[in-house]
Amino acid sequence: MHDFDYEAPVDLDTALRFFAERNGSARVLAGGTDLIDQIRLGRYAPDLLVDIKKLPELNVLECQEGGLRLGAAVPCSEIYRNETVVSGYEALVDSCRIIGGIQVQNRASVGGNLCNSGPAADSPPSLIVLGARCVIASAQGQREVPAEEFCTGPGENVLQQDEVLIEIRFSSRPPRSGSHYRRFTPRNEMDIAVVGVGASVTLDETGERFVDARIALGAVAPTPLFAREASESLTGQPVNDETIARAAELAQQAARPIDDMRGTKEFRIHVTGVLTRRVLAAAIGRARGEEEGTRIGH
Amino acid sequence: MVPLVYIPPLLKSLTNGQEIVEVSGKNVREVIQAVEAIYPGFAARICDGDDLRSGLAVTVGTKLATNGLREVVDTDSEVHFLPAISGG
Amino acid sequence: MAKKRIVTTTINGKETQFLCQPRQTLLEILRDDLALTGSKEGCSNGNCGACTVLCNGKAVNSCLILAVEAEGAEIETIEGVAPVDGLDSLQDAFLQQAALQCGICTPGFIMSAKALLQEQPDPSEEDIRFNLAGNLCRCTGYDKIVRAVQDAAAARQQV
Amino acid sequence: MASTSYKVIGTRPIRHDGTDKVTGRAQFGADIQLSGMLFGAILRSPHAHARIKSIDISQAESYPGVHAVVTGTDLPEQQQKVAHLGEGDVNLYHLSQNVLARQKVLYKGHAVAAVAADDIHIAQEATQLINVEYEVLPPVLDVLEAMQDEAPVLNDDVRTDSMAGEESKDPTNVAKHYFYEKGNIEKGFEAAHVVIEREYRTSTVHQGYIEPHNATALWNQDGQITIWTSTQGSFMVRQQMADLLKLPESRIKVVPMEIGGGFGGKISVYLQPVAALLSKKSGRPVKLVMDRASVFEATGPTPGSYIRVKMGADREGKLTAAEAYVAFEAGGFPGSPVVCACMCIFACYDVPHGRINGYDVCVNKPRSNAYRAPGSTHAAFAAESVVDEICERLEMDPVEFRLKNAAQEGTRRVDGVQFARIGMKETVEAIRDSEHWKSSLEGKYRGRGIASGFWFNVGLKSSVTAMLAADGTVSLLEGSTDIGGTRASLSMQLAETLGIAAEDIKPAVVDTDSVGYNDVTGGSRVTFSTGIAVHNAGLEMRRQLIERVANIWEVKVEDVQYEDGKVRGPGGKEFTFRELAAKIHATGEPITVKGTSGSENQAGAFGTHCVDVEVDPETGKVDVLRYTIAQDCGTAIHPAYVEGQMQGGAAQGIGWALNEEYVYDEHGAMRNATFLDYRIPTCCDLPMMDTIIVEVPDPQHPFGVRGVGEVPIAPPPAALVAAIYQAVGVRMRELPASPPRLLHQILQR
Repeated sequence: MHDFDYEAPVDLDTALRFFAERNGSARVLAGGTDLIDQIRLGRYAPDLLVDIKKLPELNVLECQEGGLRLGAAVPCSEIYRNETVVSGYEALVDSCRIIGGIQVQNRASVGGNLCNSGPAADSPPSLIVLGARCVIASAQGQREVPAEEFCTGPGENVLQQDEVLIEIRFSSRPPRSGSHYRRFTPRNEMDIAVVGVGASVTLDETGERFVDARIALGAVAPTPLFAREASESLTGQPVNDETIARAAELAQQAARPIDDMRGTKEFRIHVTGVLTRRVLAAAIGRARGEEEGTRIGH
Repeated sequence: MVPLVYIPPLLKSLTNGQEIVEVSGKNVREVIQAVEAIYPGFAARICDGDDLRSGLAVTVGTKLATNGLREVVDTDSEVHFLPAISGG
Repeated sequence: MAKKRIVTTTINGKETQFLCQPRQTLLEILRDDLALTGSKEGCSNGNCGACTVLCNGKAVNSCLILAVEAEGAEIETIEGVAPVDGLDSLQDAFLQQAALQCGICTPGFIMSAKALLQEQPDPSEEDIRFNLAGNLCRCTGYDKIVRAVQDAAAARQQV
Repeated sequence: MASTSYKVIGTRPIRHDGTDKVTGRAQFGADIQLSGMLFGAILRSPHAHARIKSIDISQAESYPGVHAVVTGTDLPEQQQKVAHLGEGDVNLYHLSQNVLARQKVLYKGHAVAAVAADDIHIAQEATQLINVEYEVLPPVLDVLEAMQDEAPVLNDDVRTDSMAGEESKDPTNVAKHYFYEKGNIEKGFEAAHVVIEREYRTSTVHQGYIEPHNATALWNQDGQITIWTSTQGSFMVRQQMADLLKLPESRIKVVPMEIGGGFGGKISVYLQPVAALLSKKSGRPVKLVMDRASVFEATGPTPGSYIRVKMGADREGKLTAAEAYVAFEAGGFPGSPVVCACMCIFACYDVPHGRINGYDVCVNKPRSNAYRAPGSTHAAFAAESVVDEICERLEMDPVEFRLKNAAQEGTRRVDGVQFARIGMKETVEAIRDSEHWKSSLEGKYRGRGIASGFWFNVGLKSSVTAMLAADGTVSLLEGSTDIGGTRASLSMQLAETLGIAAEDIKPAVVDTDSVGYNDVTGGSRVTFSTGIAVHNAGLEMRRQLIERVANIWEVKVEDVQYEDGKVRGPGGKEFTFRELAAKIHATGEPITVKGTSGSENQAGAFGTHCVDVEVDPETGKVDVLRYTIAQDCGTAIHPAYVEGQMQGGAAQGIGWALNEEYVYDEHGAMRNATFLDYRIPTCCDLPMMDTIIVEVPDPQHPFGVRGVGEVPIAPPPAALVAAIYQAVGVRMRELPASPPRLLHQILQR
C-alpha cells in the first residue's frame, strides 16, 4: 500500500489547515471503508490522511426546530440506531441500512459516501429527495451546496483541495410527508446498486393529492441525479396509478445509464421505471402513516 | 465365456468397426496383447511401454482397475478403457 | 517511509501498545505483530467479514481500519471470546450445530453474531440473516450458522 | 437399515478440531510465523495474451528491503512430460509455465516474477520496479471462437489429441477430443416421439473459498525444503514441487496447514514453488499469500462452456436416444474437466443409444481446474433442462419421467461402463415422497423445479497410523487434509471398529514425512477411502489386542473374541478396551498399527433437488423460497456434516445458477475480481435448506459409505431454471440466469 502519514486533529481549524497547506496531497479519512481499499488498489496515493472522526462538528446528530443536522463523520449505523432523531427522514435510514454489511455500516459515514461520489452510491438519492444541504468548510470560511449539485462526475465533486464537507443539513419535514430509498441489486444484501431510486412526497389533508414530490436516481448517470421533471409532474396531481406511471416514465427519460458489468443500459432504464413506481408507492404509504411490510432486499 | 474388450469409439477404425472384441487373457496386459494380435496398432494407442498411456484408466467390470496392466481379468469380465478422472 | 506511531489500545481487555506504520491495517498488526491470527484475511475490502473484530462493541472489518485508528479504542477479537474455563455459548452452539466446515469464516461469524446478540438478545431469523450478511461462508449454505445463532440466543436467554 | 446397529456411526459428536476453530486457534496457511521470515509478492501480467520480450529485475533487486527476485528462468526447463498426480494428470511443461510465465503470458494475472522483502509493502512496491517488455497479442476469450481456424493460438506445442492420436498437424487451441458412442444414435432418434435439441452456455465460475492461496517455504542450507501450505493434497504438492524443481521427493516436506475451503481449487500448485525459489535465493523463510483479485484472476476456476444436447423419448416417456456436443474453456493451458462432463451428462438415465463429443479448448483465461464434481454441473444444466422440456411436451410429471428412465445397477452408460449398485431412483422417490413435493405452491410468478445429478466419486490411496495409549485412547495420524469435518468422520469409523467412543480417538493431520502416502482430499473420497484405511487399521489393532489377551490369559487366539469394545475369553473372562490398554506396556510391545486403502473404487452417487422460486417479472430477480435436497449418501457417518455438504454444495450451485460469473472486457481483463461484484450468495439470499439423506450402502465400503461432497452442486442450476420456467414461462439456456438476462427474456416474450 502507498505510504502516507496520518493525523487525527481534535479541532476543525487544525484539520482545515492541513488541507490548506497540502495542495491536494491530503485526503479526508472518515470511515475509510472506500478510501483504504482505493489506496490499496493505487487509485489514490495521498501523502497524508486526516482522520476527521475526532472533530466534534463532524459528529453532530440532532433534530432541532430547524431540522436535522448530520455531521459528516457520523457512521451509518449511528443514524438508524437513533431512529427517533431521524424519524421523519425515512429515506436516509433506508440508505444507511444497505450500505455494505453491518461492519461497514459501523464505520462508513453518509458524508464519506457522498464525498466518494460514486454514481451508484446509496445515500445521495436520499439526500437529494430530502432537500439536504451540504455544509462545506475551508480555512476561508463555509458555504452550502444543495445535495443534487454536490457530485460532478464519477468520483468527482464540488470540493476544492482545501475544503472539507463537515455537515449535512435537512429542513424539518412537513406534515403528511413520507420518503423511501430502494435499489436494485442481484443479491439481497452486500451489493452495489444497479439502479437506486429515492423519493419523498408530501400529501394534502385528504392524502389523495401530491402537494410536493422529489425523485432522485442513482447508478443511471455519471452522478446521482435529481429527476426534476418527474418530481414536478406530481405537484398538485392526484395520487393514482396514472400520475405515478407518468412520473416513472419521466424518471426513465432522465436516466442516462451506460452498459457495464452490473447491468445493460436497457435493463437500467427499465428498472428505473419499475423502482420509481415502487418507491413512490412506499413513500406515499409512509406519508399516510400506513403499516409497511418489507423483505430484505426488496 | 471370455473377456469382452470394449473398443474406444475413436479406435474402431482399427477394428474394422468392431465395438466389442472377444479375446482371452488372464490380465489386462494379456487382453491388450490379444487384441493387438488381431488388430495391429491397438496396443500403441492404449499403452505407453509397459504402462497404460497417461490420462487413461482401465475398468474391469464395474470396477476401476487399480493394478494397471496387471489387473486380473475374469473370463466374463468387460474391459473398458476410459480417461482417468478425479474430482474436486 | 512515514514515521511509525506508537498506538495504545485495549485488546481483549488488556491494555496493549504496538508500533505501526500509518499504512498498516489493524488486521495486519493483529495478525503479524500481535500474533492474533484468529482474524482472517479473505478479501481485504470489506466484503467477506472474515476479519471481523469488535471495536468499542461494534462489529467492524479490521482490514478497513488503520491500526493507528485503534488509538484509545477497545478491540475484541475471536481470541477474547471464550472465558478461561470453557466456551462462549455462541462457540458452543457453532459446534453443536456443526455450523462450520472449513472454519476459516467462523471467527468472523462469531464476532458478528456476538455484536448482534449484545444489541438484540432475541433476534428473528431475518434479523440474524441481515446482521450476518457481511460475512461470507462458502461451505455451509448458512442454514446451520443461522440455527447456531438462534440456539445461542436461546441459551443466553436461559442464563 | 443397517445403521441402527451402529454405536458411533450415525451419531453427531462434536468435531475433534472444533474448539480450535471456534476460538481462532486453528492454524491456517497464512497464520504461520517463522523467525526471520520474509514476505513475498508476485508481479502478474496486465495482459491477457502477450509475448514476453524481456524482463529487467535489476531495479527491484537493489530496492532497500528486498532480499530476492525470481522469474521463470529460475525454474528448471521442463520437457513435455505428463505427471500422474493420483487425481488427474498434468503436463509439467504447462504447469511450470503456469507457475511463472516464460515466453508468453496467457491470461491477465499470469505470474511473471516474484519478490521477497522485509515486509509485504516493500515487496509490493518492488514488484512495480520490475520492467517487463511485452508484445501484446490479440486474446481469444470464447470457446467457440477459439475453435475457429483463424483464432489466435495460445500454445505452440498443443495439437488436438484424441485416443486415435493427434488429429491436427498445426498448433491449435483444441487440445483434446473425446468421443463416446453407444448403440445406433440414428435408430434411437427415429424411434422417438419427441426430440428436443438445445444449446446451452455457462460462464466461468470460481470455487470461491474464503481463504486465499498461501505458501511459506524454507529452503534450508542442507538442501531440505519445507513447505507450509493450505492444500487439498500435501503429497500432491510434494510431487509437483519435486517435478517442477527436479528434485527427489525426499528433499521436500509439506506441512499441511488448516485449509479454508478448496472445492477442487487447491490441488494444483501456484505459490509453493515460487516461495521455495525465493527462499533459496534469500536464505530465509518466505511467505506468499494471494490477494482476492489474484485468487480470481490467477487460480483455477471452472470453465465456461458451450453444450448442445439432443434427446428423444417415445410416447410413454422412455428415452430412446441422447446426443451431446460439449466444449469447455480450458483456460491458458489444456486440462479442463470436459471429459468428466461427457461421462456425467447422461449418467442419470438409461440411454439406449447415445453419442458424445467433447473438446478441451484453450482460451485466454486462467487455467481451469477442478470445482466440485468437475464438469457435472455444466452437464446436468444442459441435459436436465432438455429432460424438463421433454416432460412438458409429453405432459409427463418430471418425477415419473425420472423414475421411468433412472439409471440403476447394470445400466450401461454411453461411455460403456455398467453401473454397480447405485441410488438414483431412490433419490427421486425421496423427493416424490417429501413434504415439499407434496405441498402445493401458491402465488403468482412462483414455480417449482426438480433436477438430478451424478458424480463418480473416486477411491484412490490412503494411509493412516493408529497408536494405542495406556489410558485407552487411540491417536490417529492421517494425511488427508480436513476441509469439512473428516477428522470427525474418520475418528468415528475407527471408534466404531474398535467399539469405543469417538471422543477417545485423537486425530491429527500430519506432514508428508510423518504418515504414509495419501491422495488428495477431493473426489469425495476421504470418508470413503481413508475410511477404509482407518477401518483396516482398526481391524489390525483388534487382531493385535486379541493376540495380546490370548497371551495374558494363556489361551488360544481362536478362543478370544473382540466385540463391542471388549475382549472376551473362555470362562467369562473379559477386558474392556480401557482395561486392556492399561496393561499393554506391561505385557509386550507397543501397539502401533497402520491401515491402507487403494483398491476400492466407489460406485458413484446421485442427488435429486427440488426448489421453489418466486420471480420478480419486472426486474428478473429470482428468490429461492424453499429448497430440498435428496441424496444417496450410502451410510451417513456424521449426519450433521453430511447435511452440511449437501446444503453447501446446493448453495454453490444456486450461486452458479443465478449470479456467479466472470465478466471480461474485450481485452480479456476480468472486471469483477472482488467479492462485491463476483456475487456468491450471502445468508440473505438463501432459505433454510432441507435435506433428505438416502442410504443405499456401497458394498465396497465396510460401513457402506458413499462420498457426499460433490454431487449436490450438480442439480441446482437445472432445477432453478425449470422452476423459473414454471414461474414466468421463459427457459434460461445461459448461466447465470442473472436479473438482466432473465428480464431480457421475459420482456422478449
